[in-house]
Amino acid sequence: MISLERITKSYEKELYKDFSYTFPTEGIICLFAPSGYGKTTLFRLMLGLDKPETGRVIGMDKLRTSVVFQEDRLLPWLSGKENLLAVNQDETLCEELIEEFGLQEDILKYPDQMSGGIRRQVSILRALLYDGDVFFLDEPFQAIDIVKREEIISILKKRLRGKLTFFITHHLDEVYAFADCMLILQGTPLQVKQTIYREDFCSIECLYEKINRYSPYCDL
Amino acid sequence: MISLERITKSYEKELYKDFSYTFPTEGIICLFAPSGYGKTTLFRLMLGLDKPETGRVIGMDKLRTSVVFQEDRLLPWLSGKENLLAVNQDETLCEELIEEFGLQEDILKYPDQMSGGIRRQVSILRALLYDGDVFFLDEPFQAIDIVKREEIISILKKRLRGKLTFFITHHLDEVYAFADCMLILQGTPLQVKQTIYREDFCSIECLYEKINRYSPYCDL
Amino acid sequence: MNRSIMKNKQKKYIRSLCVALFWICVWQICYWVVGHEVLVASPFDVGKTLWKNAGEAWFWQVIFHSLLRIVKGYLFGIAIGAVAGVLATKYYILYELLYPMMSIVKASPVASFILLTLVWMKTDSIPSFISFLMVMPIMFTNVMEGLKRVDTDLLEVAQVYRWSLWKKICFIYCPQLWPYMAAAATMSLGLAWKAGVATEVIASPSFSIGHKLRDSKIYMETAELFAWTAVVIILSMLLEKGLAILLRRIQSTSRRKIR
Amino acid sequence: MNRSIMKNKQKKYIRSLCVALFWICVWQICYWVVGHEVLVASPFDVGKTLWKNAGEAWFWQVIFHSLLRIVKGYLFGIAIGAVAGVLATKYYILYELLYPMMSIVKASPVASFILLTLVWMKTDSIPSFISFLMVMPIMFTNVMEGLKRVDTDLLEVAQVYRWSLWKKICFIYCPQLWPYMAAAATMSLGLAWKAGVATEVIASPSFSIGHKLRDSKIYMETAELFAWTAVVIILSMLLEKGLAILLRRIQSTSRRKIR
Amino acid sequence: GCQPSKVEDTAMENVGKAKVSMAVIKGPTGMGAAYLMEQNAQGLSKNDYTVTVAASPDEVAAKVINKEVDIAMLPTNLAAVLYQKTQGSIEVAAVNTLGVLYLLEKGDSIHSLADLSGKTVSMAGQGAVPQYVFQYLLDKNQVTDVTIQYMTEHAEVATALATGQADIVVLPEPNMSGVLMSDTSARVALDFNQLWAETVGEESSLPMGCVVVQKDFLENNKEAFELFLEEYENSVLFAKEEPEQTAQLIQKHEILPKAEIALKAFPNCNIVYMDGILMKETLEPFYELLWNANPKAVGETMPDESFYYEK
Ligand SMILES: Nc1ncnc2c1ncn2[C@@H]1O[C@H](COP(=O)(O)OP(=O)(O)OP(=O)(O)O)[C@@H](O)[C@H]1O
Ligand SMILES: Nc1ncnc2c1ncn2[C@@H]1O[C@H](COP(=O)(O)OP(=O)(O)OP(=O)(O)O)[C@@H](O)[C@H]1O
Ligand SMILES: [Mg+2]
Ligand SMILES: [Mg+2]
Repeated sequence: MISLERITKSYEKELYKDFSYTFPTEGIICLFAPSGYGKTTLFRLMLGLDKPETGRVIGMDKLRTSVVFQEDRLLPWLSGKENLLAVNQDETLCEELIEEFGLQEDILKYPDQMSGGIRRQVSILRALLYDGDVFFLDEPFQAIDIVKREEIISILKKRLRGKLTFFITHHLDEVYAFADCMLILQGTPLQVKQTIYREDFCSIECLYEKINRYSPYCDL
Repeated sequence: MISLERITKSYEKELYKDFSYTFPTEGIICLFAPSGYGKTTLFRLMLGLDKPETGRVIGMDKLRTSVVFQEDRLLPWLSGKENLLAVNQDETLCEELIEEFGLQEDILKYPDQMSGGIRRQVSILRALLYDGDVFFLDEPFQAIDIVKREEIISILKKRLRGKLTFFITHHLDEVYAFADCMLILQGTPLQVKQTIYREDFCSIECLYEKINRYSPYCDL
Repeated sequence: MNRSIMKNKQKKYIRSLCVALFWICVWQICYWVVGHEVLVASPFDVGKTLWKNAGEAWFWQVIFHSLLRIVKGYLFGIAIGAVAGVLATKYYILYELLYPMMSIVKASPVASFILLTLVWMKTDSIPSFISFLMVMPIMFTNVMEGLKRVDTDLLEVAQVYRWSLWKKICFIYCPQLWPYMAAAATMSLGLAWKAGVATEVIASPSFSIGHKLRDSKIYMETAELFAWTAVVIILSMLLEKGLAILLRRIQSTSRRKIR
Repeated sequence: MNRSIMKNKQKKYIRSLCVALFWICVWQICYWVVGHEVLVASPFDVGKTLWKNAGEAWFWQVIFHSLLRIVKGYLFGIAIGAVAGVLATKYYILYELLYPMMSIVKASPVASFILLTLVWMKTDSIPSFISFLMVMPIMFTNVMEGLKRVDTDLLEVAQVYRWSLWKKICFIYCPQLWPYMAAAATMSLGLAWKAGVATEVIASPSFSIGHKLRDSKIYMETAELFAWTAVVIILSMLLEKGLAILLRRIQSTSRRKIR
Repeated sequence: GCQPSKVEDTAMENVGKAKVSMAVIKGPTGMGAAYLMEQNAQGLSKNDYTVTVAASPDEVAAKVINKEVDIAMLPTNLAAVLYQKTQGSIEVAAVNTLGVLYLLEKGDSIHSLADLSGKTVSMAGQGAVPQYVFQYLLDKNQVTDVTIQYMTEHAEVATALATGQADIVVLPEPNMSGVLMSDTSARVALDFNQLWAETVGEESSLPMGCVVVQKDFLENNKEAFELFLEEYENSVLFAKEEPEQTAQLIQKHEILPKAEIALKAFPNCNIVYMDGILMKETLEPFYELLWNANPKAVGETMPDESFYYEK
């Protein structure tokens, strides 16, 4: 079980202050908050890439993490395939995943020869290939077209079953299609205003309405 | 009037072959095509950043261009404000726009201190501040939250009135909210399969259906 | 806040002192091990000699003249190397012409054309010339390397927003060239200084550290020799420190973070 | 395809030839302008001397021994400079200790401790040692600079995916350090060569280019002097070319694009 | 053998011979030892010598300080300096080279020091023996209006003469041979050795090179050293009698690069063997001259009695 204990973190403005939360042990959790309010910062804190000023993150020590960063962060001097194998030597799994994503051709290119969407898919592939215990996906579907996105979501759903996944997005259709639970955060310092579970999603429109009702952004 | 004349361009696979098209003189034109099929490449051809193998782009010579690249491409050694002023010294317009976007605080930071969404907004601001004759927006709303996105769309609509804008996105809600006309492209080499005008958008759902009906991605 | 900064500075000085003491101890041990005053002078003797010399006016004159000569060559080298690097990147034909010349300059032993230079130049300007020759190819190489690695993505931004050449230079080229040029400037300072002094040893203009070094070597006055060597080293360190401060100041006033 | 490559190669050779001719013309003009055979030998005489010498076995022996000596020092300098750079970046205390030493090495004139080196080393190894001293600080500075600029974003990737140190070195550090190390290696090759030969002139081990330079200078055999200088320059260019090819090969076999 | 400091191999017939290590500098001071080196190489010498042919006085000085060599051939002034710097641990045993300085001119106007009056003379070696000697000679001969233009290196002076930038120059061997070989219009006008004799006294000569020996070595190997002196004297005599053969040996042992040069330089190098009282009487006025000009040139104090070796 991963939990945050009275975390404080600030850059100029206070992003988190005495923030505590305990996450469920599995499922896809969507973090939904306005731009620049600290979602990526929370990821960094949990991954140990940043230290909180006070408080601590519990339960992450022994977990292997798969991360899709907000930027692609592929190694520019390795081809797509090499980028994947750098993370896990398992050739068969790699081939299998590449085929599932339909990237047989593009994977041989170098990152600067790929289109934005393909780079993004390779990032996701890298996370899947490493197959960590917890997944951190920071806007993973940026620049990926609608059809591909649906395919990838169904692949991810299959492969992430039983694991814990954190997922950041600004698109309700992605939340609707992918998340099991949606944490709506707002305010400075950031706080959890609302938790909506899959069973309460009903439809995209109704999700949209729910969010509007709680007007998470009214304090902008 | 901007038009493409029998353009051919290929990387390994042929992206464009004898591609001709004449764009309208104003309005927001959305290019809708799968990832990695050549949208960004088309922008680069039109901007003169890439040369077509055969054919030519007509009517771009004397036009000033405002571009939001698919990546942010802010100068990392300048603060947000400095990045803006590098493009246009007009302080008052700059202040006005910053205020409209509500970025008074964040604009003083350096790109590596900004969140993804804020960097994106600064890119859009830069394009607006330069105020070119033609706008090229390559997925401009990546990483921007829903409320902010709506605000920005309305600002853009106001400021881009009477100009020609090219706009790439993978989100139908953005198309619905922003575009005047939608070019659906498909195939390798890429071809225009369908043009849908604003008056035929009806609603997002019906847009989604229309696209599905023409199944632009069925040849994937 | 202010107090903690002061404390920090104090700490730094103390650490520098410790390092200096460490190296002086190493020196003293060397002295004991070697056991010949003629080969290695003791730090104590050297200190005494330095102290004695520092009281005299000519000491400072010698230093001043040597400094002037070498810094002149160094600055020219920096400037011309940078300009040549830029031009050679821009015009390929110039590269073809300049590259072999740079190789020649880098490789040809000073001894070979010191005769030539002696005929064409006054003894006074030879050390300048040699330190110039030392610095120029380093700057040239680094500027070319830096220009090769300028971010093309950002150049495209400049292109679509129709930036003037001047703006491009200020906002894109300079910040990216900066680390390469700074590295070249730092790296070559010591080398120019050493080569300049070495040339002074050969060409021996009358007010020069090299002249003093030569004399103390001929007469085997090891303490004097070491004292002058210490002067060379200390001056080099001071120059480097000064350069570092200067570079940092230029960088911080113009732009913050240069990757 | 193949033919066009061949044609391209031909073109390149022709161009190189043109450049060489250009510089030889400049030389010939210098010769005419100066008008003293003792000062500037004519290209023709130098060519003749070279041709004559090239027919003799000792010529190649001399070259071989000089090369061996200097390349040895160069390689040591590269290796130790790189290691020192890495360690100094990793352990701050080492930086504090090494940095002044590097400044001393960079700045202290060889003449000062030639007596010391003469006592401790055979004349044969002094040129190696001096070229070592030339290369090491350059490598040190560049490696430190390169390490300072390693992309932290990519290091974070390595951290979250729990890469071993080895993997990090192979995939992140090496590709990013590469250009800095390559620049240092290229830049210092010529300098090491020159400094090595200059030291040979002073220490004059018997089979050495420096010795030959010295003799031809004392006996005013200007053609000989220029011929040996030409040998030094040609060798330096060949070494540089060889290094460039080697670097390119290493880079292309291991990884394609290194920014 | 491609060792830089050539170590002559002594393979055979060395039983019972004393081992002696010796350093020689390339150039005039080493020329007299060529025959000895050859004998040694063939195993015919009375001691077993290990000979180092060094490129520069520095190298020999370092070896003397470090007691790596027992016997060394050095410039005379360096011998005095080393004597002081090593607290008197060496002795000078013989003078082996006399004056090697010459005054050259293009033309035919200088035949005595007095002719220099009003002329400009170019030379190197400011602050060193050449300056002190030349100045001394001028002073003693009351020639006061000579302009001396100092250059940095002997090679530069030679070039200046060859290119006509200077007409009258002072040069030592072997640079002088270099000039004479490449420039036929230059003429040796004055021989400093001769001038010295004329100025100081008929018996005196200008000592430039000498043989020194470590005191420690002497204590235990007096006989071996006596043998050496004997052999060395022979070697010098041989050189004087058989210049052609010696020139070949000089080339062979890399004291000078070519036999022709050696042959040409030979008469100008004034190789001698001079020991005992004669040596002392030759050296003392010379050291006094240096000391008067600049005490540092002899190591701050005049060498005392124990500097001079007595048989
Ligand atoms: N290194 C830094 N230095 C200064 N401020 C920083 C730094 N990193 C982040 N910030 C600030 O912290 C805030 C939160 O940043 P963060 O990247 O976590 O936002 P986010 O929620 O991920 O936004 P987005 O949806 O736009 O990615 C931003 O206002 C940003 O300016
Ligand atoms: N420099 C290059 N070298 C080789 N191939 C390239 C290069 N640039 C682009 N391509 C290829 O051209 C194709 C089109 O790329 P482009 O960036 O135009 O796609 P896109 O339509 O913008 O996709 P996305 O929506 O993912 O951004 C891709 O398959 C890409 O691999
Ligand atoms: Mg973020
Ligand atoms: Mg794109």
